Amino acid sequence: MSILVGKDTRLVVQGITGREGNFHTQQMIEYGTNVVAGVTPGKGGEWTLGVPVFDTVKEAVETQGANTSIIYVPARFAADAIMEAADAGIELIVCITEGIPVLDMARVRTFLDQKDARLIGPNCPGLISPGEAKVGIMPAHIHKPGKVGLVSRSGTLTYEVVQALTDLDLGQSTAIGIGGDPIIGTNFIDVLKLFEADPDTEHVVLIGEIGGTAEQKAAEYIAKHMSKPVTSFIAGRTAPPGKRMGHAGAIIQGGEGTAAEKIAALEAVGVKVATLPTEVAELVKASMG
Amino acid sequence: MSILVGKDTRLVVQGITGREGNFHTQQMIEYGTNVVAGVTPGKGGEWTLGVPVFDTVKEAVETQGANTSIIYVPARFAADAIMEAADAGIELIVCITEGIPVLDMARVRTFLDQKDARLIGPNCPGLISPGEAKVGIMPAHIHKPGKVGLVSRSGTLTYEVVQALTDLDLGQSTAIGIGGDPIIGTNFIDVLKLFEADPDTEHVVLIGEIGGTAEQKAAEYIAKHMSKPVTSFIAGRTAPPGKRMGHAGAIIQGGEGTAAEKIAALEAVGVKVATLPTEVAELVKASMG
Amino acid sequence: MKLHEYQSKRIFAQYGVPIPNGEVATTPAEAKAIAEKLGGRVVVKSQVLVGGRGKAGGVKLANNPAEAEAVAQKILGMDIKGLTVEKVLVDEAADIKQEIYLGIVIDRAIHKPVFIASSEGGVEIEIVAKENPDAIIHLPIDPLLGMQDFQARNLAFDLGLRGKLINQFVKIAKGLYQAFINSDASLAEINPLVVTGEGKLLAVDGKMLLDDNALYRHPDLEAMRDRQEEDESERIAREAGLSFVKLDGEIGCMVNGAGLAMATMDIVKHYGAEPANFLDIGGGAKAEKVATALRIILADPKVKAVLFNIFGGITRGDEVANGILQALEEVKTDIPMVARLVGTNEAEGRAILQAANFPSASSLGEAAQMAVAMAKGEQA
Amino acid sequence: MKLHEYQSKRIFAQYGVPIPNGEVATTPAEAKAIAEKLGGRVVVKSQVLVGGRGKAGGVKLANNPAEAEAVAQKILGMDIKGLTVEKVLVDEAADIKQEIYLGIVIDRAIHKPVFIASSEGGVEIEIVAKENPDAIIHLPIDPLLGMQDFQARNLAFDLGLRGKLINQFVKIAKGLYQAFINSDASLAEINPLVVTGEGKLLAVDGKMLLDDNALYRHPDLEAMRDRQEEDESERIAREAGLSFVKLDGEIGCMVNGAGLAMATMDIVKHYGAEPANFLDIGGGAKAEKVATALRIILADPKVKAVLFNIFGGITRGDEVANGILQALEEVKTDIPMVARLVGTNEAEGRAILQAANFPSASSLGEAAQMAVAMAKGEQA
Repeated sequence: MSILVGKDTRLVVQGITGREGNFHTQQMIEYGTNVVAGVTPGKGGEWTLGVPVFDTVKEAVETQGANTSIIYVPARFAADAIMEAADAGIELIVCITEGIPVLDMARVRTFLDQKDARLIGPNCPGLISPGEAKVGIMPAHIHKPGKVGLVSRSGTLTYEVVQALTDLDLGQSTAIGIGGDPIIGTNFIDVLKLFEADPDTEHVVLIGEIGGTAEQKAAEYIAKHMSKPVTSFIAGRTAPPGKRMGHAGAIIQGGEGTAAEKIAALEAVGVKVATLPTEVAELVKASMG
Repeated sequence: MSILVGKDTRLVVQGITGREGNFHTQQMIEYGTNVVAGVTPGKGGEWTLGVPVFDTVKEAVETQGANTSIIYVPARFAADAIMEAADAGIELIVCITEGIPVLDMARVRTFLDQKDARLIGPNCPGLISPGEAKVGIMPAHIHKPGKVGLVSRSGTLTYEVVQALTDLDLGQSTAIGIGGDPIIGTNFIDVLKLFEADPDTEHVVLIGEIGGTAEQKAAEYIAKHMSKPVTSFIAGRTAPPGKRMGHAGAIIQGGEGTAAEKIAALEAVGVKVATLPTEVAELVKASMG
Repeated sequence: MKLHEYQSKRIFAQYGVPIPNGEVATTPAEAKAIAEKLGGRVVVKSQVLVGGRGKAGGVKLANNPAEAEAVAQKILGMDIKGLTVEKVLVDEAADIKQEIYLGIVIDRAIHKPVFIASSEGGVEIEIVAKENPDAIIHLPIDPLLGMQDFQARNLAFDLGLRGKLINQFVKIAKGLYQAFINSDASLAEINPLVVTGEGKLLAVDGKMLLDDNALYRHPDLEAMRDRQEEDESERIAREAGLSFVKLDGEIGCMVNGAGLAMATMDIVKHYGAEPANFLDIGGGAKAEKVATALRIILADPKVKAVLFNIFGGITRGDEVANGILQALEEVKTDIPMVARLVGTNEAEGRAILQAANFPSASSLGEAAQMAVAMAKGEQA
Repeated sequence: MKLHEYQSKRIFAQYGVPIPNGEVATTPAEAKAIAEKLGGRVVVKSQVLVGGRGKAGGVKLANNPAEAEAVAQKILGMDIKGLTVEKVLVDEAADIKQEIYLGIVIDRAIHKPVFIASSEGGVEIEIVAKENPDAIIHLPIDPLLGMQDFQARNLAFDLGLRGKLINQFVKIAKGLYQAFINSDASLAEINPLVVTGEGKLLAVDGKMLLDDNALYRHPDLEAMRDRQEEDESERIAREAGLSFVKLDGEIGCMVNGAGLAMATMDIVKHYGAEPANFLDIGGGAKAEKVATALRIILADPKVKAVLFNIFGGITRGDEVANGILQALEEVKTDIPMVARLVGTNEAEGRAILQAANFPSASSLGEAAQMAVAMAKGEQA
């Protein structure tokens, strides 16, 4: 079992004929994801990797019944691509693209408030329900099916933790990277809620980093609403203030958003916070017995 | 009994210190409307007509519990005034102001879609529940309490019909002018729905005019959803095409929006359509027995 | 307010919409000079503010400057539906492969601007709407979000455009939308938007209607107003803040409120005469405004009687009564008149009229019948 | 990207925000000349891209041109938190009656721009937030609707402004919002916005941070970039598309992914050393980019060992391995290094490194410990 993506996923790839988009489409198909369509304006009618290409997401939805979209288009076209997907009736939109201007995302998120679509990302690795579907760019082989739900602001750091879990034979229900930007579509709390409700997730791992207050808000939510145990890791204990650490969202501003305050907030509500990424797996193992 | 305004109305007047606003506030108070506050930015702390004046609608709501607003500010400030009222939590906003640019209203209506406020108007005479409350500019003395619900795109034409009803001893539950502009807050169907649900309205009068297709849509609604009898009058049978007849919404364009097609649509669903305004009252009288 | 074709297209061009090279001429010699400058075939188009100029012979092709001069000679001064052609637009003739309709209006029901588009351009969209409604595409735009690229692309594909035309179309549709919004238009239309032999999109004809209520923030557009657009009396009325439309009948009408003014016209007709005008003096009119309104009505030689119908709300009966008497002092006239005053301050108003021996009626029906009788000379 | 005070204020002024008369000087003589032109009392303000310049003595009043020259002499060349003052802004001194804070940031949680305002201006807003949180007003703005007049009025009244200051404030708040939006800012701040003795509002100090991701559409703003803003190595990294932050330690780090890069820094610290930098080579980095990254790391003389940590997703292990070897051919170095490659094409990557006798580790923990040991000279 899983959340958000699985056997019912009918995926359309926006930007399927681009280099990255095409490479990862192939990887997703190999993993068993049901890729039903691609979109590249102007290339409608072509085929790639056995997948029909359309000019618009609307056609992909109408013709192929796509319900999930993954976006690989360049940053300056990504906001438009997200809105196109939502407007076409796509239910789950996963935006991999990095570097979208934050005010574009402010407009997109306000637009999405009026729609039924859920956005994951942008600037994220996507999500995977091991053994069911992969909608993202993560290396598939490190995952295995299981009962740990994982949610993270990071990409490769997530892989690190997944690898550690799998090494200890702890499989994952779904692993989600929600993205490292200041404005993202789905936040920690949204995902915690889904994991709490998912009967096949028994333990949740939350991977945070400096910047903003998303981890502190997650801690409040965990205290009030989570019955399942949560284990965490927070990156950036050595990050200096005022400098953006790669992710547009990872910046300590006005003394706010430090790793220390996030760790304190999580530990205060009973979340075990690991010192090293690999330690996360050990803590989960100990908790699950 | 009545709809929308009545004994529970707690009215704030936006533009209370202007000439029109002040004159009609006095009239409304004399009628017995519960005017709890006025707003004129910069005049907060003053009093007029025994009513406290505030700088912002927010203060009027917080301090005086205003739930209804009437707007008399000039056209170029009216869109902002409507949004201010909605943002402050006002439930019913009545905008008397005439001459608001239509794109301003397009933005305001889209803004209101996200709010819980209902707008009546703009470019309307307001509404009155005889014997309970008057929130508008209509001459009060022509009305009397009763069981006819009246909805109209016009102002003075409504008075004409109300006078005729009262002359035949047919009182009104509530009489509403929804306004003559292309974009208005509350349309015929919204009001028909309320009258249909109001136990004390027995007969509905709908006064339309040339331009747009609101009367045709009302006819469709009447056929499907109205159990109460409806009588109508449509102004503009002699209006030429392509000319705006005063109201920004009253223009026959591309051959569409003529009185003839509106009358035909209404008659087709069993609505009696009067030839003269006074005839409306006679038809209602005949119907109510 | 209506704009001419050349004005509309120039506005569109400011927003990146490609239009044919061309200039406006007021004499045949100018038309010839423009055609010489442009070279090649040109089209000479009458600039009048009514539809159907093509059928009326107001649009002609010319193969060379001499022909352009000859054609302009014919068109300039021509009468089209009562308007005299004073200007022609001389445009490079386009090599037309396909004609598209692209317009924006306000959709009242959904309270948003909506694109209307059809691959069957070049004819009136109302005709397409009647004969082949499926050929018309509707695309509403959220006025807060504005038009997005994907919407323009969807529209382009739905219109059957492909290849390099897509990006051209996206630019044109977004430009047209911005022109519509920034001009506070109630209509912005390109018809036809053509695909040329060279595979380019070109706005060959254009039309804009502007929202009168928003002109206060567009003095540059207001300055484009053509006196052709309105009757002299309509212009005076507009400048006085009166809503006035000139009609052909014999009963002058002065009413407060647009709906009641229309109903008054209808009643005049009902009792066997024709209204000479629509006239709404608006809410809260003062004596001076009433006097101006009366002067406008009496300036029409066809008017045989005047009917005043005032149902006071904002407007006060005494103000109107004083306005009537004041106007009659200035404009000496023998035209018979009748007034019906009710509502706010009706008693005061009636008393003023009675003191001046001005005929009045108690109901609208009675007043209309009196006016019709007066016009027929049955009463004075 | 950070803007200087004078740059920020000039942008605000373009949007109708009143700012003091003033100009920038790079020499004491220029400062004197500006003070002469302005007349009266001036304030001489160091333009450096760090906070706390006031406390550091970088802002001084001058009563006359001679004093302005003397003060500029002191400030120019001054070191403030490691940055040398190269420019001063000479502004007319304002007659300050009240100081207000007015800023706009992006609120991540509600994903909208939000005004932060306080009647306790003139100090850092973080301090007000800590000591008197009730004195801070938050006003979110719908980015689709934009800022409305009523919102600006509500803010003005909440700040305790009255009378003629209201309309001035509405204009300033709307101007600041427009500057924020049109510049793609992540912060726009006026602190203090002062009420002068003449009853005028004046933006005495200003600050803007711009969204690096949006600079591609603002070449005019990009051109304002000051080399002071970033370390030379940071500039080279940015131009190469690398995310790099210079730190003070001895272990150079090259990682793919920002979160993993931070975690790698943390692990280096955990094992007893300090990271020399944050460096994210991004997704899908090619050999050439890896080589540039390595050159940047090795240019830091403090670096005693280099740790590569690559968890391939988009990025491929073989590309990274080739990049490392390619860079080492160009940059001959004795600095010891260790690589940890996993994920996409990890086998190929490891084989390439092994063939070149490049040390590698199988886990991040092991790699970090090896790097720390190398830096301490315990291994080579």
